[in-house]
Amino acid sequence: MLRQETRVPVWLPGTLSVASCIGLWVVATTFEFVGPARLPGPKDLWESFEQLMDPGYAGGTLPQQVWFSVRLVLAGFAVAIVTGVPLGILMGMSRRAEALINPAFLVIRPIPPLAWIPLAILWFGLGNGAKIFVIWFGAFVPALINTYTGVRSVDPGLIAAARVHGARPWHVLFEVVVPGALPLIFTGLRLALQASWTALVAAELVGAFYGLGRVLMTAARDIYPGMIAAAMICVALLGASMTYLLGLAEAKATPWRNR
Amino acid sequence: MALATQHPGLRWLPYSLAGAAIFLAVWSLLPQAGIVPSALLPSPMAVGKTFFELTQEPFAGYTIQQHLLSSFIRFASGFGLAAAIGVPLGLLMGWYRWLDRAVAPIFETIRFIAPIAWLPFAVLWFGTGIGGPILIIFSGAFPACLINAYRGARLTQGFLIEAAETLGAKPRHIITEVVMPSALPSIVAGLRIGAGVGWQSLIGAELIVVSSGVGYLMVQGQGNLATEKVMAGMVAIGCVGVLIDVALRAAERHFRRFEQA
Amino acid sequence: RAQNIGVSYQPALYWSLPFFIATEKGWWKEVGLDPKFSSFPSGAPQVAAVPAKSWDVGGTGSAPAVLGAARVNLITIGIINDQSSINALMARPNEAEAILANPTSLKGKQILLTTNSTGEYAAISCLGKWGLKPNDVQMVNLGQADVIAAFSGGNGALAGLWAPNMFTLEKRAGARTLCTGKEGGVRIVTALVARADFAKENPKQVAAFLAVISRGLEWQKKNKSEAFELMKRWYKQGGVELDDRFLQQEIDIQPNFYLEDQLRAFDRSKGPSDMDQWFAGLGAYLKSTGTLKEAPDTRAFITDEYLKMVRDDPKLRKFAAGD
Amino acid sequence: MSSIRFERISRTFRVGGQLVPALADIDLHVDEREFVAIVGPSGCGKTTLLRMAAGLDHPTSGRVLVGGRPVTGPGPDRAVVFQQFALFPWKTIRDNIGFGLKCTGVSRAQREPIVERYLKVMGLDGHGDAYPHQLSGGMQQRVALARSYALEPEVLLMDEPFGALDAQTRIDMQEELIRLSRVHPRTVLFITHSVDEAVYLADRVVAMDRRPGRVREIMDIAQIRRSEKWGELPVEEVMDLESFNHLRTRIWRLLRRGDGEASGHGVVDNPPLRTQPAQKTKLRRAQ
Amino acid sequence: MSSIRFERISRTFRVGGQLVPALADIDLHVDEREFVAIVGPSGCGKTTLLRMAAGLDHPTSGRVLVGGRPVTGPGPDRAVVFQQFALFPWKTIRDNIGFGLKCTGVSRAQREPIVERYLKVMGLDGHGDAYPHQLSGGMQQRVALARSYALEPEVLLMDEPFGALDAQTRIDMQEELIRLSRVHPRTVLFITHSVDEAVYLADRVVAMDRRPGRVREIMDIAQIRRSEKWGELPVEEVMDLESFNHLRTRIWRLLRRGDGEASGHGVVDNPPLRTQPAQKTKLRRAQ
Ligand SMILES: Nc1ncnc2c1ncn2[C@@H]1O[C@H](COP(=O)(O)OP(=O)(O)OP(=O)(O)O)[C@@H](O)[C@H]1O
Ligand SMILES: Nc1ncnc2c1ncn2[C@@H]1O[C@H](COP(=O)(O)OP(=O)(O)OP(=O)(O)O)[C@@H](O)[C@H]1O
Ligand SMILES: [Mg+2]
Ligand SMILES: [Mg+2]
Repeated sequence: MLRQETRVPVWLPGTLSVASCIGLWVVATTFEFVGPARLPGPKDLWESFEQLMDPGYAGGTLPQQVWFSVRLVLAGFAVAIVTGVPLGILMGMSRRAEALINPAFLVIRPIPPLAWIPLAILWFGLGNGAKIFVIWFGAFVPALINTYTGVRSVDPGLIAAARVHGARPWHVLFEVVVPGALPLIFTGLRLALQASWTALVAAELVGAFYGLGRVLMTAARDIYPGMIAAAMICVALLGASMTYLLGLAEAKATPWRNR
Repeated sequence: MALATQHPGLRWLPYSLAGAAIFLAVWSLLPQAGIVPSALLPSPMAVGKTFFELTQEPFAGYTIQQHLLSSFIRFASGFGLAAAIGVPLGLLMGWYRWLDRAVAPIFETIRFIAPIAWLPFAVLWFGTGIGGPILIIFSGAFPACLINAYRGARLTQGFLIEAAETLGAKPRHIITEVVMPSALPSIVAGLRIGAGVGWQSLIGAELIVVSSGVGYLMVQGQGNLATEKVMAGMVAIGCVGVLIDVALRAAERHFRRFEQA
Repeated sequence: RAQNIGVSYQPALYWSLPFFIATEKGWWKEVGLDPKFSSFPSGAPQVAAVPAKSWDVGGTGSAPAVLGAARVNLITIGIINDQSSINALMARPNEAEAILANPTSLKGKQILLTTNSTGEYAAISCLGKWGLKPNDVQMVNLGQADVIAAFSGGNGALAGLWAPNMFTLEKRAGARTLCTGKEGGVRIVTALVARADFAKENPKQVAAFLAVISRGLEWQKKNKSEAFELMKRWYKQGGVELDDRFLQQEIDIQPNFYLEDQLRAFDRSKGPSDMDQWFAGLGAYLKSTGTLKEAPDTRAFITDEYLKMVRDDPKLRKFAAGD
Repeated sequence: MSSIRFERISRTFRVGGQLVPALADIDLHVDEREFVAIVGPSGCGKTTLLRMAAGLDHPTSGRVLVGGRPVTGPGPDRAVVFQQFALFPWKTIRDNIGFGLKCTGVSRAQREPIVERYLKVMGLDGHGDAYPHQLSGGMQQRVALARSYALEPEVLLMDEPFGALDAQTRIDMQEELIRLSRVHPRTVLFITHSVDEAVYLADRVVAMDRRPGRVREIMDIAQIRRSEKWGELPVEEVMDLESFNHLRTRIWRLLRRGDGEASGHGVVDNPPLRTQPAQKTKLRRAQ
Repeated sequence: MSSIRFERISRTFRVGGQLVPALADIDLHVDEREFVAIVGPSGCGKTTLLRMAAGLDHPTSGRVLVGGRPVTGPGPDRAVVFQQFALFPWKTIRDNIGFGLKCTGVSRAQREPIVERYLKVMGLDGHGDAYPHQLSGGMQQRVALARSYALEPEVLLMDEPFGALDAQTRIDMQEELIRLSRVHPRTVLFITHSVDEAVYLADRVVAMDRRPGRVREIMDIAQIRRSEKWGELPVEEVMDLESFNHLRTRIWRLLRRGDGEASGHGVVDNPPLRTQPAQKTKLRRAQ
């Protein structure tokens, strides 16, 4: 923090801004400054949620849709961790590996998840594999890059210290490099989590039976603003709460950074 | 974002070349060995040839350069807006605690909404205007611009700020002459990530109004199962993405010349 | 002085060919219109762009026309052609016979199609013909392009496609058409639509628009070979590359509605018109999928008011007839 | 017009919910144009005291007056020189020196001659367009001094300004400072860990105690330094003087005794709280 | 079995395409159980020399022998204590101290009593489960010492180990080191910027020159320190001894003269190259 604390309670500005946004929305929609066809009002939103709970929408009820999406996101995110982090460590530790992998990585990296869908369908069919692949692709890149940066930023003094105390390469890796890179790895994981959620919509374009992405796309095709907003709110809240959980995991995994 | 920043030097060039060769070889072998039908994964040669043809002959109304140009204009507007709002807002949030607390709860939830998820509202709000694509690209690029400017501002060395204060600096001096230059590396990193994501959101943006753009080219190519056209589009997107990144890195080097020995 | 009008369509489709012809021939100006075109990849964004007043009149599928009536106050003012035969269920060549011989074998299988579309409407009708209910199979929702990719990749038992995608699949994968909407007993037409408020304020322009499209249809009938060449150009511009054989097939199985056909279809003098029945069927389908809570009253949004204006205005009528 | 008065200053910090007294009941004044050095164990509140004079921190009770007026915030009348130099890495030497002037609204044209003069005074001519990282530590600290001097402040506050320099450069800078204070005498509050440095530079040396920070003793050196003309001798000659060594050892004893009393025996500095220099504390606050 | 020999060592660095000699023709040996301190201006190659003994760097020509065998890489027989402590922030004090033992394959059960012993020896009992950032600088440096001592190395290499500590803590640590070397005598190569420290601790003090780094003079103190029993007196008493002050001033003169000769006059250290402590150079290299 740069500025000195003021006497304003911590929660106040956030509450005020959220409240004023909601207030603005309620006013704008109830007095129809913005038509219901363009921005759903509170009532539309409530009805959409009701419909989503019972009888359901786009092939399933809210719990089904959420459960399906969360599973996909977690699977894609997990695969991104187990591939991106080790590869990032490898590239960070070995110039040779970096030079070898970089060209392919550079070309593939800017390709949008959406563009992978046809290939994903081809390689993994219409099952969850293709969806997980699309999510993985979005999450893999930040996981790898941040791990790489983290490894590269480990204080060489600490590596030297480990070596003069008799550390073998695997000691250096597991006792120095990995813990040293851990804070940045977690930064990467946060970004990867966000990427997983944002890739979800694209992933569920691959013939999903359930899922919030499917709800969103169906609602878009049905021109159903209330439902679109409902799905967006669900995705946003789920994403934010999973990030919160990740923060707890980070605190657990890096106890030395807690005060 | 250091991967491409590194100058591995000539020493590592052979490895990079080998890496590129392996990549191309695997790509060519997959369709040739029949592991993947070439209708769905054309060889690099076929893609290259198609790419070249697309530069000569219009497809879906325009040549690929023209598609790229109209995509780029959309991208530049959306990304420009994201940078113009995100960077100053991020810096101010880093400086003013109350602003941070006011914006954070909204921002921290909204950023999980995928750029293409905004597509329905983009159409409802802006119709066929350029506003739609801008909204989508903006929503892709904005979080990175904001977060990095914010992080950079927050990591400004406290003693530099205090030094400025004791030299008579007002808040505006501190923000423009201390916090911003100090956050610059982080800001540029954010711009690079933001540009990447914004550019990736392009296809989504071009699902709205069909008339031009690489995204449109790809959608049309996909509709005809002309996979080599889709992949030529991907290559074009990839190349422009890399070029944007290179340009931003050059800008970064320019602004950080004070660090070079 | 030419009047501004926003015209929307979907590119590279047979039904939107008249829009292209009219522009090529410079007919818009002749009726005093200065069109601003916007084109959309599908009906949903096209309808969604209405509240932003992005366009005033245009052509679209019948599902978006009904949806647009329910959601954004679109009215249907005319029709272009009959698409019942180009919404089809397709199978792999080696499996087609077996499925036809024993349709119940489809139970539990996957059908790849774009849900909430005329394609699904046609598919359901075909299933009905075979004695199957929608719930007997698994409908996998994919975009048309993804249906092609997935089906070629060995996914699904059947693919629900419309033209020209069905021909693309036929050309690429040798797929066979098993059943079309027509065989399933439903009528699917493309609609000419207008924003209700725009039509109310500018009836003359809406009528002029109808006249232009009608003239395009007439002209196609009279200049078959030239129309064929224009169609090829129109498809190529939209990035669709098909053999002449498929193009000809499209022309053959999609009969156009000329002015008098349209008037007949909209005629309510002997009770509900054909259009009322066709769109009521679609409305019921959209209700069954949960897209609409209530099917919109066809009488409220299908109107032949503007068609009659064309018929009753000698100048426009002459223009529409291409004379 | 530029004396510094600390009047019954106390400062308590809240650390993890607990109130920890950092300074208790400090009464101290620095006369106009006097050079006062403060020495004391780490964590005794030296930096906190100086920050209060700078207006960067505020007492829990008591008040700080500079030139007779209470301090309300930082200002260019009281220049601070920090241990870490605190130069702006993205500004050239010239722009670093001119920064304070720019902030106080001096036009570019008026700034230039002032900056040039201080470049010369500090032996930095020819380096005006370099960036800080291109200079050695000693030169960087000279830039920081020039930046403060360019504002012609009445009061200079220096917090271990030479702590980050190597021994030789440090001595050079000490001589430089002596020279400068002959040319431009100022009111100086100088914090150091080095007893040698304090004795060599100051008119008065304040020795502090910790937990909570208090003034233990104040030693007046002005007399001796003037009579023996320390200011005109090179450092190592002064260091060889008996009077110097005597004073130095006296302060040493004082400080060690104080510590011994506080913690019981020789091995000190055992608190679980970190007592590192304050900039680390500040970084922590910045996170 | 644990002497250190530098035989005609030269070391050249390639800096931006140019070859820069850092060390030229160094001949130096440290006998078994001898304590040798090296002083010299910043950048004279002290750290480079020590890194070679540690096996972290290699001479361009010449060779380094430890215990008669050429050095090929780092090893637990030569423990290094760094200025920045180089503790692992993610390990508790206990795990930091036990790190070397763990790496050399000592089982957890066998490690525990050793770690406990060094916690006690270093006055760290009760802090075993803390993380480094929770300790003061002096305590952190004691942990670093314990980590090295726990390996019971024959040779200790220390690169400005107390440079980051405040003056008091530094003195405490010096006394601690003297005490430890009475209990466990070791071969020690000790780098410092403080002449006082070098004279107080070492049997021999090596003064170096820079550009390129050379040995200027070696001073043998062992005799005096043994006859006057420095090892048994508190620091400030030693500092008051005439012999001490004499030696100290002599080395001071030597170093300053050396530098004066190199740069021409009093104001030194003006090169455009940075001459900050080597750890900064290393950080820069690491980026
Ligand atoms: N912002 C703060 N929050 C909590 N405690 C603080 C803060 N600033 C200082 N302290 C505490 O106040 C005491 C005095 O700190 P200060 O930095 O003034 O000491 P110092 O004498 O300058 O020490 P050093 O010689 O190490 O620089 C210390 O115990 C420190 O931990
Ligand atoms: N890896 C390297 N690459 C290039 N130059 C180097 C490298 N390491 C050291 N040098 C140079 O070699 C010289 C000696 O460096 P070294 O760090 O050994 O000095 P030092 O005596 O330890 O200095 P200090 O007292 O500041 O720590 C310096 O000029 C330094 O810049
Ligand atoms: Mg301090
Ligand atoms: Mg060194």
